[in-house]
Amino acid sequence: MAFWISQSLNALALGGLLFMLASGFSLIFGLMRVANLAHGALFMLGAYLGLAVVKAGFGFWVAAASAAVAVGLFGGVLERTLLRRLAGRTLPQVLLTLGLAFIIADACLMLWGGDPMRLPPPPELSGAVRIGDAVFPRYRLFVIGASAAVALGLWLLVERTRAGAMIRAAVDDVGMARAIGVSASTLFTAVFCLGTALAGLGGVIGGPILSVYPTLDQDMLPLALLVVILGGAGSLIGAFVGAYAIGFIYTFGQVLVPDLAYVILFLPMIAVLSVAPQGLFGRRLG
Amino acid sequence: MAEPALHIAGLSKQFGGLPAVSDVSLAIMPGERHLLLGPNGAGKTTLFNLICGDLAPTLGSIRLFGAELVGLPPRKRTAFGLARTYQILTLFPHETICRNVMLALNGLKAGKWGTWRAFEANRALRAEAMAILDRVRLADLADRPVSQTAYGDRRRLEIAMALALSPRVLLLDEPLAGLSRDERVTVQDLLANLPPDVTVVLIEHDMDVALAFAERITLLHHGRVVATGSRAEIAADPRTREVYLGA
Amino acid sequence: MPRMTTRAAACSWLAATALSALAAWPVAAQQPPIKVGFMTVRSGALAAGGKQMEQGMEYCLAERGGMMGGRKVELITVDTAGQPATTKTRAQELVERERVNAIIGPLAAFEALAIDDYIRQVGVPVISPSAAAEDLTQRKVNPWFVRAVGTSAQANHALGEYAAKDLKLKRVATIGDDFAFGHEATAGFQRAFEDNGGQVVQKLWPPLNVADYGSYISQIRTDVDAVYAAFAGGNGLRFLQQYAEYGAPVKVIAQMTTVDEGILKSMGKEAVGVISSGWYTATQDVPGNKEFAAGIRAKYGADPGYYTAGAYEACAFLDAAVKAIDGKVEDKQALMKALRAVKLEKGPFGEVTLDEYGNPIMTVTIRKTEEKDGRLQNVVIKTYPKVTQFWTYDPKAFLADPVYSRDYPPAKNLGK
Amino acid sequence: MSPRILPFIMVLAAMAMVPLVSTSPFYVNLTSQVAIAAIGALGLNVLVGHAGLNSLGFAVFPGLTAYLVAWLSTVGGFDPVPAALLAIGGTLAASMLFALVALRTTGLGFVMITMALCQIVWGAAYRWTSVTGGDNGLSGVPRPGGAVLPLERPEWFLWLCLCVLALALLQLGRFFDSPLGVALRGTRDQPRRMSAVGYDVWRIRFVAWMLAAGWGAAAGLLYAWYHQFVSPHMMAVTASAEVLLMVVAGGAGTLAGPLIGAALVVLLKNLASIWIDRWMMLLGVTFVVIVLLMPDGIVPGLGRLTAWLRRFRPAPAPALVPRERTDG
Repeated sequence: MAFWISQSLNALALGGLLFMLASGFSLIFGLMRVANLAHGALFMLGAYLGLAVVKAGFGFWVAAASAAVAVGLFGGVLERTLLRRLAGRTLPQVLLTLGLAFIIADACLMLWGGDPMRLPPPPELSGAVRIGDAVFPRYRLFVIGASAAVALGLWLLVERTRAGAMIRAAVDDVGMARAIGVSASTLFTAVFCLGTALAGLGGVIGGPILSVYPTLDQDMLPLALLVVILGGAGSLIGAFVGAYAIGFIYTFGQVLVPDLAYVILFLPMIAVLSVAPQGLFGRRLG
Repeated sequence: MAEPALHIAGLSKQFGGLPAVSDVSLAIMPGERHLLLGPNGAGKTTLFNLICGDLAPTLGSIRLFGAELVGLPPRKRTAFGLARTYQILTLFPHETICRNVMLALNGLKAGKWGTWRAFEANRALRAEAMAILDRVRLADLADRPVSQTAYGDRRRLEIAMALALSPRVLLLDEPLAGLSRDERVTVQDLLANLPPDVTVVLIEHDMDVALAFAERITLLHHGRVVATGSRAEIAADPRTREVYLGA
Repeated sequence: MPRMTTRAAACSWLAATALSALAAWPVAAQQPPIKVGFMTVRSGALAAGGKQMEQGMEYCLAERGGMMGGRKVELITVDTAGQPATTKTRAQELVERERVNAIIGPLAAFEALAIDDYIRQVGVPVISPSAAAEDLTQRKVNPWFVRAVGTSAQANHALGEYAAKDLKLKRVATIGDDFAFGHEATAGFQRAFEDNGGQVVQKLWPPLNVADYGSYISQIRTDVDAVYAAFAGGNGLRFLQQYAEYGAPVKVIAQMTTVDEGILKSMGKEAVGVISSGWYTATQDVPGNKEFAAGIRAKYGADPGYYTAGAYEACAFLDAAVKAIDGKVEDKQALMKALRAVKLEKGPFGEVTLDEYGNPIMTVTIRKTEEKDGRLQNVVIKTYPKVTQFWTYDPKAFLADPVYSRDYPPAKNLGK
Repeated sequence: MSPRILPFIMVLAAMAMVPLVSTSPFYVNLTSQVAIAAIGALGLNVLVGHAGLNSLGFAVFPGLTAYLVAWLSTVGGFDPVPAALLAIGGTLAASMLFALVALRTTGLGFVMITMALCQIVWGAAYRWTSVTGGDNGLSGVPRPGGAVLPLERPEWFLWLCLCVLALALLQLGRFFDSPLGVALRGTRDQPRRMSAVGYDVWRIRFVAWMLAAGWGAAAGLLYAWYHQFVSPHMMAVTASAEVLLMVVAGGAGTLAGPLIGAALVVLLKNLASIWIDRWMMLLGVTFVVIVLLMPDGIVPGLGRLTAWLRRFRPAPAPALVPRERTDG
């Protein structure tokens, strides 16, 4: 019993982290049709920035907020200055975002060195709690809650606000949205900021679990892509379901069939894509 | 009575529970000029997509000269003598006009699997394509890339692509959409000069052209057949007014 | 367009040709510098270890005034990026373009194996400052290769015996990186531990790039006396940190890189109390280490660890060999012979000799991680002198067995 | 001699002459690496440039072949040539199975499913230690040849690579102009129309997939013979991404693009690193600059540049540089 409880909580915590990473990716992809392959690098940049803020003597919460804002602004600048020129051109976007990922990763290595570093959780969240027979870290419970809060916030933003209505309209049909007075230009930048800010926030939130090290981006990007593909690109609910599905498959798969640890994520994905090429909640793309 | 060229029976298509086409039955005789009429969203293009195999019907059967089409992929239906044009231009923008037609011509030929000899070097194919382009008055633009042609030329190319298949049944989806007055006349001539044994099903909103061309008309509304009959019958039918004015 | 490439290619090729011709020109009249190729890692996951290797190397050369055997040393440093294919190309660059007299490197075992055949073919002396793959000095001995560090399992045999005899542990679970280094280290521990009466009852292998150890930590059995951890690079930090979050139910004993000084500086309280074994720790009391550790600390502000000491030692090996042949490194047969006969009286590893396979016989220590002088240190609690890669086993019988791996020696007590 | 193939012959000839001018086998070996990378990139270009199927798992083809030939010729005890034939055959057979899964999707789904397939093979290579050697890989792969064809010598091996590269250029150059090549681009631009005029879109894509697999396998074979070892790293996502970058940077859909892209990446990685420490950064900056100046890649970009420059001349000069295909 303790086994199932603690592994389920592990799965929820991992799923929550993945949601923070993948929801931004999915929002950006849904609205702008840009597969932002620098998303993992931005996640890592967020973690490093958060760490720098913590080391400068500010608390964890300040670090999380400032990393989110800084990475979001950085994302906005990238969108305005670079990505904008390549609207609708998949291959150049791939080349550009991968190039940016290289640059960001190498810059982090230059600035912070190669040593893996610890990002300590805030003191009020360190230590473990007992749940039944299982012992579970308090910080991971926080991650579960925080990611659920982010998910709820995003859902409210998209479904219940005017800005969200604009996003939904533009996801369905950019031309139509323009016709009814949505400024696509502003909207694109805003969503790109939001998506990258989520990545930056995710980096700091994930830091105490994953720690901060040079190839964090390469370890996380494939997971984000898997979530988005499984759930369906461009769908918030898809990212949500996909993230937790991956969290559970990854956690339980590695435990129950360790021989398949390396392929456990890819087998279900192939099965899903063979049946539903657009993913579970994806819409057919042009 | 002769066998219909195109015989549709009890055809239905639902999209996630919403009916797009409901229980449509039609019999179109060889050589007939048949017009599908109906307001936007009546299910006309969906019906074309069902006939050509881009969509699979929920229920019903489609026969072409007696052969059942349901379950066959589009390319096999083409081999039975079915061809269509698209309301939204569906051309190869990077190729020249002539190569567009050559590509369409090659679709039913074994030579399409060739991987060594240049496509361009197939003179017989090119001659065939030029003959078709002559029919649609595009021969002088043959070597211009599609991306550098006018909209009206593309509309005619769209028809040429279908003609390249030497169809027995030809489905035309708004062939006049977006054309200028002069261009319309050209296309109208072209339609009038189609071989009489080719069965033509037309979707068109320009009533003058459509009524001049079609012998029989089917009125669709909300995915259902409201009425089928001759030009005069449909014009006189009160339901026609109802669909167009009352709804 | 292709015309452009031709021209560009021709230009760069000609320039390169001219450059290498110039480089081959004797600069000093009689004694050109000894050219030493140094393969490190500056990008990717292993960059931290690469940087420490560079510090050890730099310190060693500075200590010798940039001279070996009376000749100046020209160090050519290349970045392998931790990729086997890149490592091979860099080795070719060093041998074919720079025409080095010897190579120190590379960092990872899979990199060393990637150039194994190549260095046999071209015959260039290679000293490994870090790569610990067992077979490089066991079943696939390479005549052009010596190792300045131990094999993956070398220090873990000692830990196995210590755990059973001194710590009196009966049942141990193991967790280690799922790659050859982790497999070999764990196998060595398991063999010695079980030969001394212990039982390994659980073996876990998280993939090298696993995002989260949580699901593995939850699996570690709580009815064991200790968990043995074998992690490399930053994984030791991640594992111990997450393990502590789960309340650290059983105590940890560890293979040396898990709590190496290179990452110990990034760790917190979670590392305190971990017992590990290794052939190097900054605190060990062997001839020459006190000066070395203090010197590194003064120069780089951090305790030396596995990679720093390994690179230093490799450099010291080369220095000793060059001295033995009076600087005549052009005779590579002689240089190789001298390398295989190296005997060091002092240094970070203390007294070191090589066995007939080119692997060091050296002191192995058992240590406990404690907080001392405001930082984490590995404090030596027991010393095993003159440990070979074969431990107490007969080399012939040892080599007749398969190489250590995930499944060898078989764990007979799993699930007990 | 057609003016279109002249530049290719010149480039190949220049590459073949490297051993004659270079004082060090290093540059000869580097040229071999460019040739091998170019063969792989040409294979991927069939999918990316002509079929419109962007793959992030191309490394599975060279990877499978390299592992098969390495295992067959070391553990399996086969001679290098029969081992090579079996390895290529095995790769093609496996590719057919992969096609059944991968070709069900297009777009982003295809990107991911190819990545997944490659990761599965990577995982098998990494985990199945008893056969594949795990992360240590398999070493000691013998090159074929003997007294007549001393392939263990760098220059002879380079010439072998260049022969294969020439073959790839010839076969693919013909293919892209052939009826099937035109039809393949048709399935990229208007799959629906292609189906409506009688083409079997799936089978056309299947042929493209197998062509890519075949040239990928050839590259993998040469890779294994060149390095004489294989390891799972060659099937990592970054390895697939690298080939994709070669194709896109050079110009997807062009014949010269993959060649230029391969040369760019291999030389940046291996030559620039001699002078610059932060070559990863340099690689990233190079990609960003290329994409900003020439979004379609180097070859189409330069084609456009020369066309632009020519406008300033009073009379058109004789066409030394043939117009490149820019239909990517």
